[in-house]
Amino acid sequence: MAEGFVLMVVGMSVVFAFLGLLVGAMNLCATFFIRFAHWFPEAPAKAAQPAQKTDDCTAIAVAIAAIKARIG
Amino acid sequence: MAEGFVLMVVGMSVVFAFLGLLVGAMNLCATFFIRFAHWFPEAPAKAAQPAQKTDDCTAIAVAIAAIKARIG
Amino acid sequence: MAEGFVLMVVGMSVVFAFLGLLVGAMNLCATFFIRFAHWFPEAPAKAAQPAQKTDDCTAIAVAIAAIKARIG
Amino acid sequence: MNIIESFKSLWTETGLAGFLAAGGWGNLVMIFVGLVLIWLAIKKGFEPLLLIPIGFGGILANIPFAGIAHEGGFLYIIYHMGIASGLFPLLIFLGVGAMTDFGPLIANPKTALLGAAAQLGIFATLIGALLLSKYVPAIGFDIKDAASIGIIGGADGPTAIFLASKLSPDLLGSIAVAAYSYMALVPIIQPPIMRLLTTPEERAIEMKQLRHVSKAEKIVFPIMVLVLCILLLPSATPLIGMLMFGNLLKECGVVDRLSNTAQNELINIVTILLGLAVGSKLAAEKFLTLETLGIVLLGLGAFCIGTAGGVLLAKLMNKLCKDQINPLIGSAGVSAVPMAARVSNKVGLESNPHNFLLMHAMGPNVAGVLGSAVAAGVLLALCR
Amino acid sequence: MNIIESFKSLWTETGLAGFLAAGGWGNLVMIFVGLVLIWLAIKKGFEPLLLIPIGFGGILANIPFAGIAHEGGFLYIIYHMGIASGLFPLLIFLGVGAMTDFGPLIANPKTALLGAAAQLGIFATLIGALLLSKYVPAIGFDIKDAASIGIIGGADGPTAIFLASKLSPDLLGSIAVAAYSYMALVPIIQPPIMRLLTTPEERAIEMKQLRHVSKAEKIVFPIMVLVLCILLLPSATPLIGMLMFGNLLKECGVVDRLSNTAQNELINIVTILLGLAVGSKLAAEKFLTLETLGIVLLGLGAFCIGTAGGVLLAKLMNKLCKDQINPLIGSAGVSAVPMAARVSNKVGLESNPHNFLLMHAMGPNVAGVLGSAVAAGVLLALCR
Amino acid sequence: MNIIESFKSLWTETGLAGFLAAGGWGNLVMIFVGLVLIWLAIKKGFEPLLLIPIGFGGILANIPFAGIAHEGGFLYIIYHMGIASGLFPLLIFLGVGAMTDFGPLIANPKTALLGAAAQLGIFATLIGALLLSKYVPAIGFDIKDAASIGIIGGADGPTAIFLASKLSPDLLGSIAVAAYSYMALVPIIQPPIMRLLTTPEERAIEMKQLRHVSKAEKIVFPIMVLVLCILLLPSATPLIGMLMFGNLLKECGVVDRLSNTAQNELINIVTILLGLAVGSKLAAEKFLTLETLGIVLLGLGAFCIGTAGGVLLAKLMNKLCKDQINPLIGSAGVSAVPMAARVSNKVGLESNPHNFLLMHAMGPNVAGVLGSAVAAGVLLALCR
Ligand code: NA
Ligand code: NA
Ligand code: NA
Repeated sequence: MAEGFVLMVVGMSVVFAFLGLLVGAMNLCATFFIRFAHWFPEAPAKAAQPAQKTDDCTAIAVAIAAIKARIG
Repeated sequence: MAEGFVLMVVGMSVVFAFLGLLVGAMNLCATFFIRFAHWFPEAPAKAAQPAQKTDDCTAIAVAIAAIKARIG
Repeated sequence: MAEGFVLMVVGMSVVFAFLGLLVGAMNLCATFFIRFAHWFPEAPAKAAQPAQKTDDCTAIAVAIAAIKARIG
Repeated sequence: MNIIESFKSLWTETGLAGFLAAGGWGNLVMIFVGLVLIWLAIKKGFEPLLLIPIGFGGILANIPFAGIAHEGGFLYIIYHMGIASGLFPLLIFLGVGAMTDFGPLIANPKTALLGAAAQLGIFATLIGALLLSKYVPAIGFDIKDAASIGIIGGADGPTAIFLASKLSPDLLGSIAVAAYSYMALVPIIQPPIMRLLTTPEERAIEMKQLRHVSKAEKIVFPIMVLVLCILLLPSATPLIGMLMFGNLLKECGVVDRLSNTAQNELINIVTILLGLAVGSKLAAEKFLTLETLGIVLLGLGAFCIGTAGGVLLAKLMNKLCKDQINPLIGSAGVSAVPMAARVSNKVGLESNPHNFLLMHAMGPNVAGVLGSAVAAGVLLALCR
Repeated sequence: MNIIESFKSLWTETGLAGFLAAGGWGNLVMIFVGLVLIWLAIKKGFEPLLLIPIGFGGILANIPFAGIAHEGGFLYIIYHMGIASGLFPLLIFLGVGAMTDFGPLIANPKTALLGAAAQLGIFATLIGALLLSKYVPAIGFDIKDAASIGIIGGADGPTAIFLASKLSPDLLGSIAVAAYSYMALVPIIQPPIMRLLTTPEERAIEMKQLRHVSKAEKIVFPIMVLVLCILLLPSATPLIGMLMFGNLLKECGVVDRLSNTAQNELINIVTILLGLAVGSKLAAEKFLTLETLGIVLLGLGAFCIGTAGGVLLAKLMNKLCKDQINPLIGSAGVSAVPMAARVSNKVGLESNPHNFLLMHAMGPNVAGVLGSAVAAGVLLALCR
Repeated sequence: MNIIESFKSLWTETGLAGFLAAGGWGNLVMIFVGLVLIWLAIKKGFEPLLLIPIGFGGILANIPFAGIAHEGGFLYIIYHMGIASGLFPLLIFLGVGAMTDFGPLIANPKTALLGAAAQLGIFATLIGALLLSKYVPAIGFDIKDAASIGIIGGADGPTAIFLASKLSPDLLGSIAVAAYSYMALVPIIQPPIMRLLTTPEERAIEMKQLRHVSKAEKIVFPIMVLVLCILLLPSATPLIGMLMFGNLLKECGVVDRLSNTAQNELINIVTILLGLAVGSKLAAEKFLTLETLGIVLLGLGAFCIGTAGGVLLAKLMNKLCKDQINPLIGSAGVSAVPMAARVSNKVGLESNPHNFLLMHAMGPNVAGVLGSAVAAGVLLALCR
């Protein structure tokens, strides 16, 4: 019984502490990302893709060349 | 050897008993479902869906509202 | 240390032996398949398919018949 | 071996003989319970993805002489491989993470507090379970059992299964069934409480449009949550960690094949096996007791108190901040994603037909998942 | 460690050295057997989904010094995780259940009896195996072995693997290979028997159109079968239970994502692992014996007797009932879904080019799956 | 249990307290390493499919008090189920086999030798590791460790993980991270070496069009490779066997559903679990040592020497044969499929903008996979 109240106080405190800190962290994060939005052009994960894209273009070019060679 | 015949008699009896009873059960079931077909409009499992459908419509409406709000 | 050199000599020998023999085997194989290309009309795995195809045609025919029967 | 004896031996091992033997009626009743769960799932739409496997598992586990849930039986093996080890609920959380969009929470951080308040149901129910044990002689929940029952109020299946399998595996069956059933009943349980605790004016409050959340913020979010959890509460990191791993796979944009598999085939396979294994814990001697009735009542209380907690905190926040929150979204803090958020939206539309609360309610809704995982972490740390 | 010694040590562990060592020829022959199975699967279309993995597993298990099928080897691990435990065949049955439409059986219930009659092959072969043991000194099948061999006549892979892994794991490899090979040979084995036992008039019998089966009946069917199995024969409930669980997932219409996963990714993954693991039981010392030849001959007998049983019962039923059955659909009672039903259809078309028996034959065909699972349950209950 | 004590007990188990305790800084550093790996994967495109799970696993394994990688923790369970047993790398190889087209190698067999030469990096690095142990007091690699480090030069993840988990499980984390990182860095590491060792004329060599490879040859190829491996080196058959099994599933054309599952859902599920489990081996006390720095340096050397080996053999072959090979495709022999072949193509285009080497480089590229599996087999046979 007493244990139950202890768990409630401790538990709700930790839950509020966790999500409260998360609110703070999200606000900080939002401030940062809005302030420095120009550092993160939308679709930042695409950074690695152009390289691949060229490679794929190459691959297509290669394929076309190969087909031409086989036909011709 | 004798064991084999015992297994055959017992085994085939059980197999026929099982599938025989299943025939009976299926016939009963068919009688029931044909007699009370009006209780089971086709696609009975859809019962739960209209609710969802409304929700989805709501979701779409929300989405449209959101887009309008963001544009306007 | 000495063990390292032993492993290098033995390891590289085995790697070369394996891939060298594989080169030989591939050349033999190529000779065989080019020589007897007529035994292997392209898409040899399709051998089993015509049977299925007929069956599927049958299945379609059955289905059509069934539909006709149910409609008519 | 002769024919008569063989038939006799088969007869003594039929289900009929089993049901007629001492204690056999319990198995019969449990099979009926399994059928009812399947019927609720199919006809009433009660969380069918979970309750059909759980119900079927319950039937299989109660077949006399088959021993499917006893040592060597296949449900026993699945249970020990996947649930006793904690793997299945964690893999489900991985898939849930890969399906969850935390954008609405990131756009309106303070709604996270509603997801905290709604965890009140967990701890109040824990106290309730201890009270019940004290005053009802036939019920004897220890602190571990009470914690496992309380977690029903988290309204989150994998969290409840993870915690109960660690603290009170014998109650796992009834706890999981109660949790999923009440999650399905959220549209019936919550609205009266929401209406009772709010005025029509409050219910009509329109909230301002959520801001756009950038890709970068969404990628940083799971890392941030994990780091916070590591710093504060390591015992919650298996749950929070896998949830955030799944979310990172989704948001990072470079491993879509892993994210797609996590939220489709992997979660489906694990759901089938997890459901069957949870059902295998529906043993007659554990389920057909007054304790199960206690669990059912306490679980209902947990949902009600959690709902009230979320709504009341929203009203309090409206007193303290100038940025007004519609208190109806507070109820979504219990999690039960996305059902509870839909309920907020629906009740909101009754008061103001142009007031779409769905996206606003998703914030506390996903925060509630985090909240109950944190609560589970506290209980794991203190009740073991 | 020096160069010469290292080369020597490698040489003593080459496959070449292994094949030349005492008993090594057996491994060589088994690898050849594995290659033949793969060839049959690819070129002749013999159940490739199973025989390619089984053949490959057989090759891997017979590589000298690699120990892939011995303790610690990966096929050993897969075997014990999935087959010794019974999980893999049950998960295959789950997928099969999710792929099977029992509609044709429900529409014409009495065809279920044909699926019972065709199980005669199982028990006749069991007796044959005992006879062979008695009169051929080099062959010593005990009752468990005989039961496992008999189940080949069930013409159902997962059932055969499930039963043999429980009763005679050492024979599992040859039994599975025989079962799948004869299933592939159904179009060759069955027609002569069917023609021999029927008159052209019988073969031309047209059956009346199957009635429409409602969704509700299809949902109730798996539950009904399971309940019957619980009441009569708990030892068959793992097999029947998982089959019906899969079927319920399919028919209930509310968990399509689970049903789709069960009949696609899950069954594919399990098929790959099950095939390899079954192949790992193709050990030379067990396979290259007169007993394997016995199994092959007995398996052929099993298919023939099962076919005859189904056809003859159909003729008997025509004598007793006024509703005429084309006896060609009796042969489909051996299961081998859907191959045997196609064979019925094809032979029927020879006598009457407008007589499509396919759907009519699907009834006994799926009943045969139930029949052999029931037979396996009886054998499990009485031979353990 | 009282409130103050409970808070104290929770505080002593926070990550904060853990990091401040003796040795806790190591965990903190490892979590930072995990974050760096994730950042490299997301922002720099370093093998994200593997490095995100590995990085996340590393974070989870280093959370104080959570014990996720210790006995009973879920990463411990996954590690023992899938990596200690060898299953996960073999299942990845199955999927890789089902995705690989050996056509370019079959069309130009002699390029297989380039894939042999590039394995020089493995053995040179092994010697380097032994040298380092001899002359640097803080580093103590035994022969097994040296072999595991050498295999980084194989530029093939599953092979490296398979070998390291058998020979030096403690180094598995750093070896896998080094292997995948350098595979991602191939476009930066290889070109300077390739340019240094070749003249512009050599780089401009045009190779003649590859011949068409028939379906039958592609089906026979995996069988042929397996048979050769059985005859010569049984210790490599688990790896080569599963690779060829996957390839047979792909090429035979009759089991597309198995092949598709092997190269999609199965490999995705296993990749997630394998990555997490490998990450769980990033324990601070093993990783934050001078030995890890040694592994990083040696790994770089391995890639450089392997690249050089391939290029130099190509030049030698040009001296001996009349059919000229562009030596740039030699570097693709290290494997790192398909990155290294793309690098060959790109560097080739610099010297001759009409010279597409991609398909020609795929030959040594896939041969390199076989070569490093063979090298792993030799190391397994001689270092155990
Ligand atoms: Na919650
Ligand atoms: Na059968
Ligand atoms: Na390599």
